[in-house]
Amino acid sequence: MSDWPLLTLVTFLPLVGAAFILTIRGDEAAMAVNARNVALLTSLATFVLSLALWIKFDSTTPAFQFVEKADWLPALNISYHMGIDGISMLFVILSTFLTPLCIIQSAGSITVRVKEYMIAFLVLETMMVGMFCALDFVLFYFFFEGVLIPMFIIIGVWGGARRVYAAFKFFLYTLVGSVLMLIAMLAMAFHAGTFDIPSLMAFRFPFDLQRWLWLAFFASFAVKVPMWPFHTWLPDAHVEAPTGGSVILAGVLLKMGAYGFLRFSLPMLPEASVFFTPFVYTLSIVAVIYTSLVALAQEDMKKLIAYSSVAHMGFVTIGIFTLTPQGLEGALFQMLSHGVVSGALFLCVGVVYDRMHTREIARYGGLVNRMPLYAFTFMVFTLASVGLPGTSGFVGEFLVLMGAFKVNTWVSLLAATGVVLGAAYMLYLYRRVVFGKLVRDDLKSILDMNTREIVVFAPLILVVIWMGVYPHAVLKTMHVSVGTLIERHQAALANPPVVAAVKGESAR
Amino acid sequence: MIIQGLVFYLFAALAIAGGVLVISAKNPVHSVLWLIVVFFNAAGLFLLQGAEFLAMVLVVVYVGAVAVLFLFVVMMLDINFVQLRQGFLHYLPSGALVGIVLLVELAVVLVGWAVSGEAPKSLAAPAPELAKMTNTEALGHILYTQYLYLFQASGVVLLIAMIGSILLTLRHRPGTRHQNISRQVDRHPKDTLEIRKVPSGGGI
Amino acid sequence: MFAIGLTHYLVVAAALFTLGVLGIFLNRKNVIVILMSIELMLLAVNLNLVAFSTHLHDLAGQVFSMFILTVAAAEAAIGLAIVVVFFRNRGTIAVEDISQMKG
Amino acid sequence: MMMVLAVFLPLIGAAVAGFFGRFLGDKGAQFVTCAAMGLSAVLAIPVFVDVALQHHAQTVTLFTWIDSGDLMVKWALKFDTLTAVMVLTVSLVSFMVHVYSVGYMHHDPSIPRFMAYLSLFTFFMLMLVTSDNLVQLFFGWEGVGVASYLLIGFWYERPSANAAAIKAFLVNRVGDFGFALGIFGVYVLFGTVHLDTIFAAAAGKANATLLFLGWELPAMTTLCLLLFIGAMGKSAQLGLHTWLPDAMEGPTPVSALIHAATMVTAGVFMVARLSPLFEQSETALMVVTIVGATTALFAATVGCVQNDIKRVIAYSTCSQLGYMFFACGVSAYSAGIFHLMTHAFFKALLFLGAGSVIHAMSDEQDIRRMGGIWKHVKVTWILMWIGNLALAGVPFFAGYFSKDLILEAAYGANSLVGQYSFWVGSLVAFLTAFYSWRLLILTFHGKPRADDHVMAHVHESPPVMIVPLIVLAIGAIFSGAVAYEMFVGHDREAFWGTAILVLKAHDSVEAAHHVPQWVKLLPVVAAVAGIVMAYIFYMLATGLPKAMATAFRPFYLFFLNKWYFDELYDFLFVRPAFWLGRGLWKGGDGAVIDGCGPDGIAAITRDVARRFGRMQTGFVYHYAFAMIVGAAVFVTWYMFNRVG
Amino acid sequence: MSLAMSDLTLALPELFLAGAAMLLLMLGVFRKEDSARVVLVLALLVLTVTLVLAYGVTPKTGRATSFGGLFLVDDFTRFAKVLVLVATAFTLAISRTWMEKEEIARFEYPVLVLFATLGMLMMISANDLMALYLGLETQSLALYVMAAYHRDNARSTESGLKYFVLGALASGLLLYGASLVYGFVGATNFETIAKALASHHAPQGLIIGLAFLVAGLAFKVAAVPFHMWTPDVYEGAPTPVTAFFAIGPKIAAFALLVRVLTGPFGPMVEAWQQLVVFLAAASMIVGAFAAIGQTNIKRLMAYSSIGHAGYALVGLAVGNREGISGLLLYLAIYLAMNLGTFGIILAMRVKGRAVEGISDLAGLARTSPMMALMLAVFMFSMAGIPPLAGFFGKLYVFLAAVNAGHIILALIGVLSSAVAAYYYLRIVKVMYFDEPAEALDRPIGPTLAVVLAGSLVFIVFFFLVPSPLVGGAEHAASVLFH
Repeated sequence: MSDWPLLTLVTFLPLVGAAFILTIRGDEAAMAVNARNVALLTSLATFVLSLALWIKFDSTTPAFQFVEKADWLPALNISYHMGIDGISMLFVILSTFLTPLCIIQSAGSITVRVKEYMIAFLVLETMMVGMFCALDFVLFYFFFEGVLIPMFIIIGVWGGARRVYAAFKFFLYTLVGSVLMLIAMLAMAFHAGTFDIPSLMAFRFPFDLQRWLWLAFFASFAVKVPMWPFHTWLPDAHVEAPTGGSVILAGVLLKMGAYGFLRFSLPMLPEASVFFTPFVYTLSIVAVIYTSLVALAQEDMKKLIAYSSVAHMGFVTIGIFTLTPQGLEGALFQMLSHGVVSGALFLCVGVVYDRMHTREIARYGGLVNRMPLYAFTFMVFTLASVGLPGTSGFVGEFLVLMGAFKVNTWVSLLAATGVVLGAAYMLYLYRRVVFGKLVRDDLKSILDMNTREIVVFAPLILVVIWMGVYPHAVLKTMHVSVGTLIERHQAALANPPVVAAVKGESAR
Repeated sequence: MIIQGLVFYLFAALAIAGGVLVISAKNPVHSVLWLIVVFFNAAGLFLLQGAEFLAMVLVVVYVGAVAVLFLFVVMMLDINFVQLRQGFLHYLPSGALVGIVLLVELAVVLVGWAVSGEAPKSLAAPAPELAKMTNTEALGHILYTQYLYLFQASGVVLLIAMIGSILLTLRHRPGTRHQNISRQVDRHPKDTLEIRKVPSGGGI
Repeated sequence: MFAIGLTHYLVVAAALFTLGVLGIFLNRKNVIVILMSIELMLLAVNLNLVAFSTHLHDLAGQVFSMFILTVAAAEAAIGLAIVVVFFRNRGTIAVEDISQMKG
Repeated sequence: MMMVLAVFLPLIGAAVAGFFGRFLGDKGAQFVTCAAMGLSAVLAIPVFVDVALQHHAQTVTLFTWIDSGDLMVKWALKFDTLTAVMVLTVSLVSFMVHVYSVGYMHHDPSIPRFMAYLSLFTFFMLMLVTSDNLVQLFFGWEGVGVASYLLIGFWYERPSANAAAIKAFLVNRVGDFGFALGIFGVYVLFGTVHLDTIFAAAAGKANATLLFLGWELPAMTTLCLLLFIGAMGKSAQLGLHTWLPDAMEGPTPVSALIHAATMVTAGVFMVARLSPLFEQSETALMVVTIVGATTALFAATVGCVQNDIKRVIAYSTCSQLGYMFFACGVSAYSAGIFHLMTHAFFKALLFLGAGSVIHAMSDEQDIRRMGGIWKHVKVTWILMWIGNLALAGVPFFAGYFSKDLILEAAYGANSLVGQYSFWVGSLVAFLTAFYSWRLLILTFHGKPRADDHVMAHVHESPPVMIVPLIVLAIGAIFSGAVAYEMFVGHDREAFWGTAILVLKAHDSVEAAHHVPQWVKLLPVVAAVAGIVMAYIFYMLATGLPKAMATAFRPFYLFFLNKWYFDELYDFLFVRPAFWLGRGLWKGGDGAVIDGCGPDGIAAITRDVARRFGRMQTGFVYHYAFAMIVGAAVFVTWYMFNRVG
Repeated sequence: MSLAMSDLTLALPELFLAGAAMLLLMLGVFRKEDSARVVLVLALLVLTVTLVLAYGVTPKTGRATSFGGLFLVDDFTRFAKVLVLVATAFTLAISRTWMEKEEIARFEYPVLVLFATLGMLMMISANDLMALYLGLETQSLALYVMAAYHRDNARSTESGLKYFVLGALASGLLLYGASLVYGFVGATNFETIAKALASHHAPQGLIIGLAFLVAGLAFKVAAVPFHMWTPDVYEGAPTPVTAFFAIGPKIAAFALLVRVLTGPFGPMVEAWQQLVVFLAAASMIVGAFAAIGQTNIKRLMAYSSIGHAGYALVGLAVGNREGISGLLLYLAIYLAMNLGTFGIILAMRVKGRAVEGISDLAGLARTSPMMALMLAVFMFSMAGIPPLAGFFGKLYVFLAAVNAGHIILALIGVLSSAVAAYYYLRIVKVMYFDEPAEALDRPIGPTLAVVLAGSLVFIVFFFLVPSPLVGGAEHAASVLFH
């Protein structure tokens, strides 16, 4: 097993499953069942395989592990270069973890064109995993953009009433951002003579170039995160996407932007990152407070959670740019936690949506009377979202704020108000949906969670608690990588780049 | 020299005047006729420069064939000429502006003519002395040797033009009668002829 | 003034060329006039080529010019054929009527 | 092991009752949780003996929780005297409440859930008091907040209960906000959140400064004040107190356990726990004193005019917490903790007694519709008397010892704020006695004001409710006298050991033993005066209260409306938040960001597309014109830009 | 100057093609029944043989001329010819069914295609302004006729007329430019021109001549502002003809443009670069925006091809080896994408009637999922979304642009590609999100299916083994800069 190209397997196994599903023929119902089963098996196998990554992961070295390298476009120094370190490893797991859950969940909500749905999901999984593993810039971009296609289809085909608007907004918004990144990427390759990410990390760009490159990266990542004021695609996309789509969108896709900051902006453009830090802080704090307030006023469950995602990701961006171990690790942890928690919250919405076909908060109330299990589940994730100590939501937020406090107390103070507001909108939501008298007639016959839903939620609850009580297991995989990142960053700041950077030895 | 100059100006003036009238005549038939005038004068200009063969070709091919073809089509299509002039003046200012700009620029550039580099020394087909060979002969010499490829290619162009014109315009009218020689020849008397004995006085 | 040089010919050619160009877009009514304008442009090119040819003592220009004449004739034939089929379909050859497709 | 069990048994009980409640049934869940809690309480006794009496302070480290950079937080149970006192009090009171709940909640449809919540709460509370670092303290802190939220909103069908629950959680969050910032500050200053390490380094940092919000501030003061904001939130001090009265929406055992005996005292515990920090900042201590004293006065004034039996007691709690705080503020931490403990007993007793009354009165809570029921509920009546006697500080009841000592310490602190709090405290003692007897008289004495139907139903509570009350009553009577020497008397230094640090200069407890005699007498006199006045108002001249209310109408309304805090907050925070949220959503996101961003650009794009479409007119001459112009532009360009 | 055998060998593909075309013409004329089908199949055969010949003709020295320097063969021409022949063969192959169903299948069509192809090959191999012109006209005249091929259809004849008028105008501009170049350099041969320019300062008249020349050629590649014929002609011409127009001639014209600008005018790179930058930027922008409002899919494809021309021109604007190889790669990928897309458009029939509206695709994902999937892939590829081939085309040209410092051009490019993505997505949206309209006719026929599958495989799996094509393009480009 040790010599297997494990990353390639994990990345492309879903694609194999998708290809297999493509060949399934038969009548509509049988096809749906078969497609679902194949997709589930594939994604579970992928998850198991990805766990092997964690087990075999060596958390004592900052180097990339499970590295695979092969020529791809040798003339341009573009190679198929895969590898993971402490920063990316857990995102791979997160992606492979959420996908099977979404597939299980879909059995209740996706009834038309199941085959296509499964294919789209598996392709999506490949793209997500690949993106976190890519160590070549072009390869990264390849996966980063590739995500758009299945997601566009998922939102557009299985989405809600305004799905077309949402799908287009999502696609074009992110596309505009990422094409700017493409240019920056090409410019970097021009200067450094390589697309190889580890090599680029070691390369020093002149400061004024760094600033432009940083802004171009920012355009892409800020949209993806999303940071205020580039966030408006998110509520639309979330609201219109089918449950599984929302889960992946919130769970993994949003992380791509933050991951990009971590993987590219910080190590490759250290001076520019410092230069723009106040800017990022400002936007993030606005995001935290602004979107929290907006969330408070929402009337649609998914929209509320979508806005909360923006706020939570605001913490992530703050954490990343604190450049302290606490901030960075907190941001990473918050990303993972948010991936699980917001994903789970969307699943919670999905549970009632499947039954009532509305997400309007006012249409609910008093669900706890008929659905105690659901109420419990929802409560767990609400509390995790609120950042209750002992759940995963706390650790990230706490570390981020701590890191921020080290650097700038204003940032910490203002961001901390988001914690208060976060409690307000989440509990307000919970109260309106779950608590109260059950007055609506159509709710009186609503059923509690079935076995399938319990199967979906049980692992999520366990993970949320486990990450809250024993975050060390997660944090320890990051320490070395984050520590090295910070060290290198400080070293880079200490030695400003030569103004006329010598052009790298490119093969051109 | 002066005569040559005067002739040039005559030809040039007529050519340009003709050109103006081609595009501004109310009646397309007149346009075609003015076009013929232009061609004649251009042929004159060719002659002035010693390109006698081209001058001939211009008159024979253009005036003799192309212009007539135009005339033929104009007549055939039988267009109502009455309202054809509207709109010309309406667009004249902007058109004239562009035209004048273009003309002035070209003139400015052309007046400053100078051959680049050593080009004259490396001519592909230096013109022989007129004394040795006439223009037509000289052209003939190189046309079928040095420019054989192009000569053949122009043949293909003409072939395409033929195919195209036929393809587009040839119509088999179902009502028309054609002579079918092979059928005529193949016809056997017994297919069409029946010999009957006619009893006299009885009729058929 | 009377010493006729290359530039004289070139300017005449330029004038004819410009007239041809103008003819193409000033004419709103008859496509055939446009075809004639094109002939004017090609004629101007030929004038240019012949003038250069004479001036450079190089026959290539005249050869070029001849091919242009050939092709122009072929072009005229095709053009007129197309005009004819268009007329058959639409009963008009007014330039303004050639505008079914737009946007 | 014993210590770990003592802390984690309630969690196990909660988990079993919560997850398997539907299999265990009501009785099963009650049994499991009570058993676990009882065992925990039993274990707490040897722990107390071992740690507090035999001075075997120790820390049990479980496993790493959060580590990042040089931050290291472990799950650990720290046991010293302070902890042991808290563990004992908490587990004991909690056990009593558990038992009481069996009776009180017997007709509720979701008993397992209730029991699970109670146990869960106790677990969090125990984690809070045993934490050896600030983050775990925060864990317990927020955990009890959540448990409190769940319990206040236990009757989820009542909108008011839900609102109160959210309010409690949010107001606490505001406090926690400060607390969290305080923790960050401590970490930045000391590089650790481990309590012992911090305490060891605290003295050295007395003059350190901290860059906070752009200002260079004295570190200790800043941190202590930030942390104190947390304490204010949890302990319902003035400004952040608004949630406590509303929290009475929860079932009465909850009020007794959480909102009287344990959780609300967490703030006091925290200040005492962090005494080595607070001791380093005169300013912080001063603020603590003033806030505590003012709260005591505020709550007492409001308590005098409330009509809901539980709300009166709630304000009383608030007021008593004020006592504890200003005790801490004058460095009499041990006195504060002492009062905390005695208060836990008598206040739990009062709440549970009130519950018993409510139970008897068919869920009536308004004291204006009670009266004259003492004959029917004699045991409850007696127990309530005991509770009130203790609360009012009538000699030889538990409250007397602790409260008197606090006032003496305040006087003995010999500072301006000390004097302030002494006089305010004495006034409050008067008010306390007044509203206590107002409550007592209106509830039990006089003529029955309830309708016949209710009166016919009035009955004594079952033994399962009475027995815990009796246990608590014993505590309310004797705990003061028994613990006096240990807590604040001559044995106190040996008893507390290193758990509480008091600088020699601040030793007000010592000073309290040397105050003039009138100082010692004043509180008792005030209490008796209060009782007498209440007797006059509500037994003799029953028209007087109404006349007073009319005469001092502005004051009356001011007190009745709780100094208009709720209205103020509603106006300042709640409504603007919703208004802003809606505005930012529709205006900010909808109009501005989408309007100028995606939607705007899309509209512009479509417009440009339309223009391009219009340019494609379909006319050949336009196309030709474009080409010619293009060519002309090229030519012109090269005419004026010579290149090559 | 005698004709050597080697001259003929180098031009073997062209000679064979010309001869075969004439033979097929004869065959068509003399064979009465089903001549159309027979000629078409034979024409495919001819194209295949020509392809083999074109691929096989490799001058030993890497570059050789014949016919007195008029005709040039090197690796660049080989690459371009292969592309053109592949494009022609496939577009011809997929046109049969359509033509037959519309009852306009005639033997002249394949013959015209062959002649047009001949013209393209001549363009590609041109090494002289005259050869350029004749090649161009050979191609153009055939194309004019093809556009008006459906002669009973008003739209078809209108498109033919427009194409003709504007094409003639473009020829006029080109010729005028050529005459100026001849006059100012004194030669028409590319190598001679290059030599003359390399050693001497270019006179202004030459630059003006170049401007006219570029204008004429820009018309052929449909670059803005010489693009305006494209939408109308694409819409009006019979669909197979549109498919043909969109691919082969465009590639040939690009090859010619590249040859002219890098060959004879290579020394004047600074001069023409400005023009090409303008053309590229304008094309990308117009191509992106103007397509947005379209409802006819052929018209949309016209604007799309304008946009793609812009991207390819970016490669040319860079003007170095890297840029040109990007351009060639782009063209190859463009070929596959357009072939596939037009394959689908050709298959768009409802109850036997050809339809062209984008709305006719509504719900295609449900009525014929495979077709929808293919078209979706083609659309995403055109939008330049990885992992599809279209992304690599863009990557290469933009990489070249950035490396050469044309950041602004690259920015315009990526932003306009984002705008363009909108209308590509719209098609996906119509197919996948909308309620099904009337189902398209099935089956689509084996030829079409094979061609579509081929394009799909190419586009989807290009990323797996990009090297052969990329290497080929780089090699082809490298011979231009030796």
